[in-house]
Amino acid sequence: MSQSNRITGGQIDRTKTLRFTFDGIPYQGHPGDTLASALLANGVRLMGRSFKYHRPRGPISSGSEEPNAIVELRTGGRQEPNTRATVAELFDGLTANSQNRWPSLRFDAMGINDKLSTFFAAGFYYKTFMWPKSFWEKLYEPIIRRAAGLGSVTREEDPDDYDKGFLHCDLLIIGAGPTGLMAALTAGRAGKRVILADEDFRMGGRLNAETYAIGNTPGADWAAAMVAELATMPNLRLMTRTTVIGAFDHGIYGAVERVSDHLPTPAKGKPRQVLWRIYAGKAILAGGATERPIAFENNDRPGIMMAGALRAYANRWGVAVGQRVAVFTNNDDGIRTALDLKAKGVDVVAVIDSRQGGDLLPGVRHLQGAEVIDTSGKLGLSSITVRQTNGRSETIAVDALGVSGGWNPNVNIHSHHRSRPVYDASIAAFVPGPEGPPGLLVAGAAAGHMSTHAALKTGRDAAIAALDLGSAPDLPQAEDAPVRVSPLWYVHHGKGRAWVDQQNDVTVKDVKLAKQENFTSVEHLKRYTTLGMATDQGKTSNVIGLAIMAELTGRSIPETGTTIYRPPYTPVAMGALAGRSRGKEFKPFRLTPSHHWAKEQGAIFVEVGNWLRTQWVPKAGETEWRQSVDREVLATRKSVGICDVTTLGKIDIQGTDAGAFLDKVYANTFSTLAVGKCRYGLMLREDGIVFDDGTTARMGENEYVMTTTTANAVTVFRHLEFCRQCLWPEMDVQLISTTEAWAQFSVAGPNARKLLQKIVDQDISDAAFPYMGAGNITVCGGLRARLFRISFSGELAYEIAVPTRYGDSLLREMLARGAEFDPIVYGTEALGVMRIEKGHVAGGELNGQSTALNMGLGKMVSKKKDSIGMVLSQREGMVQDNGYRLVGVKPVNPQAKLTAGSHFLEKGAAPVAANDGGWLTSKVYSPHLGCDIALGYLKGGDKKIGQRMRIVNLLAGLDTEVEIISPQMFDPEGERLRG
Amino acid sequence: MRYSGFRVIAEALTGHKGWKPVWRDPTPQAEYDYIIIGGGGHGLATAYYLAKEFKQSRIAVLEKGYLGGGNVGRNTTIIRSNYLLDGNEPFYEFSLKLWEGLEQDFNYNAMVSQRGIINLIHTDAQRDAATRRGNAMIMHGADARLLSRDEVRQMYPWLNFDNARFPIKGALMQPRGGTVRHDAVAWGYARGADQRGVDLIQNCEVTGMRIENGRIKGVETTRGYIGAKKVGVAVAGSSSKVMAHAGMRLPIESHVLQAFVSEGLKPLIDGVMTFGAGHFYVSQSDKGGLVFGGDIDGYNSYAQRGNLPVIEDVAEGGMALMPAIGRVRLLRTWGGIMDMSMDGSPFIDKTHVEGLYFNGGWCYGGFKATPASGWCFAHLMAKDEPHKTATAYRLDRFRKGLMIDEKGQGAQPNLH
Amino acid sequence: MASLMALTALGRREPTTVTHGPLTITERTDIALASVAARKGRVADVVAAAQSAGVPLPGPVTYQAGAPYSGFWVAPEMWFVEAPFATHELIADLLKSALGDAASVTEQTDAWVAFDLAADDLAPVLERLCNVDVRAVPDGHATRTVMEHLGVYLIKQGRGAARVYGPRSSAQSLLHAIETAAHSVW
Amino acid sequence: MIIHHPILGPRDAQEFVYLGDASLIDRPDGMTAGVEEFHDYLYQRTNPAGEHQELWYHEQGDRSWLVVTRNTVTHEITKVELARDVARARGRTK
Repeated sequence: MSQSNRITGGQIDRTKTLRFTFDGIPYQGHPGDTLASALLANGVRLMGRSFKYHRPRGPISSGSEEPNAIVELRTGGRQEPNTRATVAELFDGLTANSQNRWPSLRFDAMGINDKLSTFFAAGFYYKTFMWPKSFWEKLYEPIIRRAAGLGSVTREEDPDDYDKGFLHCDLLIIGAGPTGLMAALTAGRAGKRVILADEDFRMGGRLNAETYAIGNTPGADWAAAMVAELATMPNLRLMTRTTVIGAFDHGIYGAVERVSDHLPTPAKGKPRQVLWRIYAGKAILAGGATERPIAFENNDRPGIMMAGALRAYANRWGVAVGQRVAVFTNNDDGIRTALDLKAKGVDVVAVIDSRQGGDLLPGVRHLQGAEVIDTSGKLGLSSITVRQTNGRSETIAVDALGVSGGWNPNVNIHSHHRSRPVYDASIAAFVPGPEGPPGLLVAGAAAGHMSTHAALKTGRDAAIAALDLGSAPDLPQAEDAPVRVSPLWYVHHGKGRAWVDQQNDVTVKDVKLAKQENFTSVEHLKRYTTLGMATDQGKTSNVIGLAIMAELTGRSIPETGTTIYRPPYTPVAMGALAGRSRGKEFKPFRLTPSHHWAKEQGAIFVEVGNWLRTQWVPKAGETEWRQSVDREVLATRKSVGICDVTTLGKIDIQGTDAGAFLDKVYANTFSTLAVGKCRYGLMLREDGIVFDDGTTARMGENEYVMTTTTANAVTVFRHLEFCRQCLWPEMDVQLISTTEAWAQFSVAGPNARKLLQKIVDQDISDAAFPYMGAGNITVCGGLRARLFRISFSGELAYEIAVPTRYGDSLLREMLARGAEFDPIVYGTEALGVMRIEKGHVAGGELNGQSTALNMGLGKMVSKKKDSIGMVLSQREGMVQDNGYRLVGVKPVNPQAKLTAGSHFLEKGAAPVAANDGGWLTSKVYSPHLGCDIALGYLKGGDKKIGQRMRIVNLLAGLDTEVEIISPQMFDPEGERLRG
Repeated sequence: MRYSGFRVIAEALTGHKGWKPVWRDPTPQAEYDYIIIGGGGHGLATAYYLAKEFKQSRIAVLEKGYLGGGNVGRNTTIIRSNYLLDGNEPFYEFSLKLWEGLEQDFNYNAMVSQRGIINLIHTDAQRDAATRRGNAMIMHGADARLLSRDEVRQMYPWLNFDNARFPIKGALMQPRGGTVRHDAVAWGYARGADQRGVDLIQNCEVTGMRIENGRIKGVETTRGYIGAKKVGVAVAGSSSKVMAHAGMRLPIESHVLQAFVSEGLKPLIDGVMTFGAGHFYVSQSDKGGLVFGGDIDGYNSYAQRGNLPVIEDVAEGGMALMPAIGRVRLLRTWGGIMDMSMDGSPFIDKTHVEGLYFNGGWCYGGFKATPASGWCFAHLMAKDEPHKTATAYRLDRFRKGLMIDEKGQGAQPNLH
Repeated sequence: MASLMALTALGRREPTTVTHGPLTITERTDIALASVAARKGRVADVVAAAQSAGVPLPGPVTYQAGAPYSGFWVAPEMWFVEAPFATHELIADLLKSALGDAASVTEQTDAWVAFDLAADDLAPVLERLCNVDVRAVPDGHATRTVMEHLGVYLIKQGRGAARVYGPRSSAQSLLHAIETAAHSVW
Repeated sequence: MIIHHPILGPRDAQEFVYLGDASLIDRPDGMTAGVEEFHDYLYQRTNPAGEHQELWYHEQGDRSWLVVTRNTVTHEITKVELARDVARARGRTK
């Protein structure tokens, strides 16, 4: 029997044995064990090292408040740092390793810090490491950074999946101890939709750890029976292994369910954890209370733990933490601990009770008015030194010490809306304040009601109050002992270090130093000493720390106040918060109608928002992207090219005021547009900056189709709805997006018409379908379609649209029927080349910082009508003569390369901000001009056409002489597009 | 008391009995030459530089809570000067230079650490914008480098390079960017100001302003009336509330920005990184926690707490970029009130009330600005003219159409 | 009619059916869809005309089945109307002539991908996908919601039947999300 | 947060897009108002710590713009109206 500390009883399944390792050493445990209970059963007390001084540490608790027994679980991509051994459920094959130690847990070289600790007092680093100046980043900080941190992160991808979900209920009950179970029974029997969530894998809370009876039944059995009854109610959802992490606005709670953490690996397809968003009509916080230590010298040795943890290990897990045990207490819990352990056959050698008077505990050495003032033992407790009332000190050999300084209600979630807890002197602890999250009630120990009876009663009453219930179940009999606690925060005797925050190594002396240096606000105390900032967020340390500060400053505890708790209640895996949105599934894909065709061709795709657009379509033998793009451009300008432009936003605008509405939202006029025609529209924001552009066609008297840029499709639609509903609510305008309803292709080039005529059923000769014409047509023998004669490339061009399902087929049909014209399909790169050759603005120019005037489109802003942005576009700073103007740029030496983002400088000017003339917004290689060309915003650029300047890219060390030219670099007269 | 390694050793050997209070707790005087409202980073820095650089005296800082309790105590500690626009870049570069000499200047180790910041690039358009920005930075005397995908991969090989929805194509790096121990900044300035005779008055909330004939006379506080010749307001998220005492409406909205820290981890990330395809930025503190954040929640709020959707959004960005952090645990979230301005840029300006000065609108860029903001505000208050790096931060710039809109989002504060 | 061949939203010739455990996901390509919006002040006219034409225009968050037309509410004074694609491919024209100038009608058939979900109980999978309280809402509940970053319309037809309209261009992503949720549950 | 949509009932605020102060409804007429009025309209905010009327757009819903009365300190929502109704009540026409 390797489990030398295993005693009888407990809620573990002794019929099955689980094998696990800790630091490579094999051990055995049972189902129902946590890693900590199993290690303790095997006589292992040393489980970790502290953050700063690398002090040897063992668990002080049996729950999620644990600051010390923090380990790395599993290996490889599943390596999980900073896992609390006290809540890690044992499974067969579990691998755990200690962390923050070198070379081993027992012999940690960094333990030297402990010897030097006097130099490492709170905040010492703020006062030194400043000389010489350069040494901080080169020497001091790297050493500090290497030494800091707890567990280590694997660099491998987490192989497990995470999921999210949404739940709805009338009542969410947080915690399934006696309070939560009674609340659930009350609400469940009333037929309400209830969610009962508990972070433990076994419901029952402290009932599983105590020996109290409820009625005639042992508490743990009562809890099990209660859970069994609740499980039969269809209106109740029992969620074990589920931690409610936060209370958010309006009754929304976050909860993390650990679906697979108790398994070696998740079952195929199943998530490791699920983040639930719970919409709760009401909620009851029944999260119980956390026992708090007392600070005394060397109170951190493995073997020293909370008295309630000693009971829990004995009663729930059948583990005697030590063979000779003492208890140090300031309240009746210490007494109870001694009795429980004695009943289990453990040798309780003394109860050190800081209180005076009262009954003496029979059969145990009960030292009243006494304190533990020191302990010894190298890697675990071997003895304690006790100071009695008469001042005499005595050393007692023990291997475990239970400490109880009273219980802190778990108010955390109640303060997530920044409600401050209030001090209740009767239990020497903070209880929830008056203004918590609306709809959240607190019951049981979380509200400061510490007896089992009070837990059951307040749990029931909270359910009645929350749901306004008429009837309720009877309360079973249960103990109703009063809280008898006499506050003792720290032992004043002793010169050594008494630990307040065990993980962060904050001592009573550190608190005193903070006081001495005037860091007396609780927030200053926290920030200066790091008290309460460890992975346990001060669950066992905060109250002691502030109570000590209160004493030092002569203020009361309420005057001193407390810091507040923030979500999450316990730390949450990043994976759970992200759910499935990672890797390729970070955002959904949007595929164009020609996607499948393009994929067959081996096209290269580019992300444009969530769209995948064809960037270029390589042909056999093309080894470099420019070959493909140049070919696409040349072929289009020579004959005909086709481009999928479905991603452009399309908005159907109808109503008798549609034209007037467009006049408001566009800077130029649309109400005068003839039916069957389209027009380029410029849309401003109210601040006069260009928002978006596109062509809008009048398809009928009261019907327009607006086109937006791909990037702004959603925001333009939102803006139009704002204008329609909020600014001009009496206009008769209806809007609907048709972006995805139509597959739309640009067909451009001298042979565009000839090709299209083979598709379109109607006559589209120049006379029948002139430049800027638009209309409903049919294609391929009767399929409804739309045709717009518009051009972004400067060529004779059309955009043709069919219902999306026919898009793929239309493209193939155009390529097949137009084969005689050698049509090519071009992607966004070639599209960019052709639009820049023509000086059309797009993303680089529509940067949210530029006006119509900057773009050379100032005349488009009509002053004859009110439109969004018209007035503010005329502000003095935006109409300066020497402001930025859009220009074309080409290098003087045609071989020279340009880079978008390069800045303009006059010849001979130093590259400093005062000489900065502007920048290149977009750059391409123009196969027609045989050189790089670019668009740019140049100060006073309209007056600099024909001049020579320099373009510099200081990031790449480039300095190039260029000629400033008109943005219309190709076919400036526009003869081709009217062809 | 001067701090030094020697001092630390000497104190350690004598039981730390000699350490003195880092600041006094003075009783407010009846009148001061200068009152700074707001004992956060900017207010404390202003007082410090007023005393130290501009040789002014009779200065008080009034703080409604505790010193350093505003956004200087709840930010993600990043410093950088990688701005684009002329109105901003000289100012932030000035600030970065002040950071570089700060600790020696105020004899307090705020752990200014220039381990570099990279902004990841995922599209050609982002590379073009990064090129424009990098050039602007260099022209203003700052440092910038454009990294290739391979160079980024060398720095952080475990980022998502192979299965990313939006592949990493490179990064704009500012090697001089980095982080600072934020609380220590407040304490260092507070200590330096206190040593120069500035009265730092905590738990003193301003409840009104006394203005006569268009001139400030003093302020009403929860600790009584205090007279002043000049009053400077540097109250971050409370700007609208405080300036309302002077009858002013501001081009500012208050929004909540959440920030996050993970449990302590052994070194993973050396510098600062921002994800260009999602809302996520991250660094690792000297204590080992990953400190990260993302977008503001997006609605007006003074609640200093946020909601789940943004927490999830930020985590999604983090996991998309760093698939190895799935099992790293988020330890704590918190929210601060951001003075979101109408163009994303701040104000350091006089007001229509003579002797009343305003400093605010820092959005979520206020921490990195702390030294220059204090210096320039002190300059403005002492000399009644703006510092040369802060001439654009005027309240009337929207009237004139001189916005400093780095993001190009227009007059919508929650988008900056 | 025309010689062009249709592709489904998932890019295939024939609609896709996927099963996992108790769940069946069926891509529906046989539904024609159009939006109907009342012109300003013309709601009564639209409703009256719709009634006589047999076009159901139900109240908010409601789907009303009918033959050949079914409809559901999408926005104030706006509905989506379904009909069999085989007979009503020109649904917009048909509705325009039925409703006259009181309504603005727009074809929406190919703006969306439609998936029908079937299982004994869809709640376990739907609660992983969206925040609709599917256990509580009545049959015929039709609402816009979000699934894995995608805006969709969810129509509950029964405990074990629902229709999801998602953006057509993201049909694959939406199907993948539903399938993955199903694997997670079953 | 949950916004009680006047037509659709309680909806997660995540479905909405936030714009800002509901005074953005009160746009001046560009044919009569000048820069000064537009400046005040577009840029100046009361930004109260307390009750705030603000515009939310139900983008992942019915596309209604709503005027939500919400306390910026507690986040409590006390009133939700269709922005179109509010705009009409404020006298906005075509």
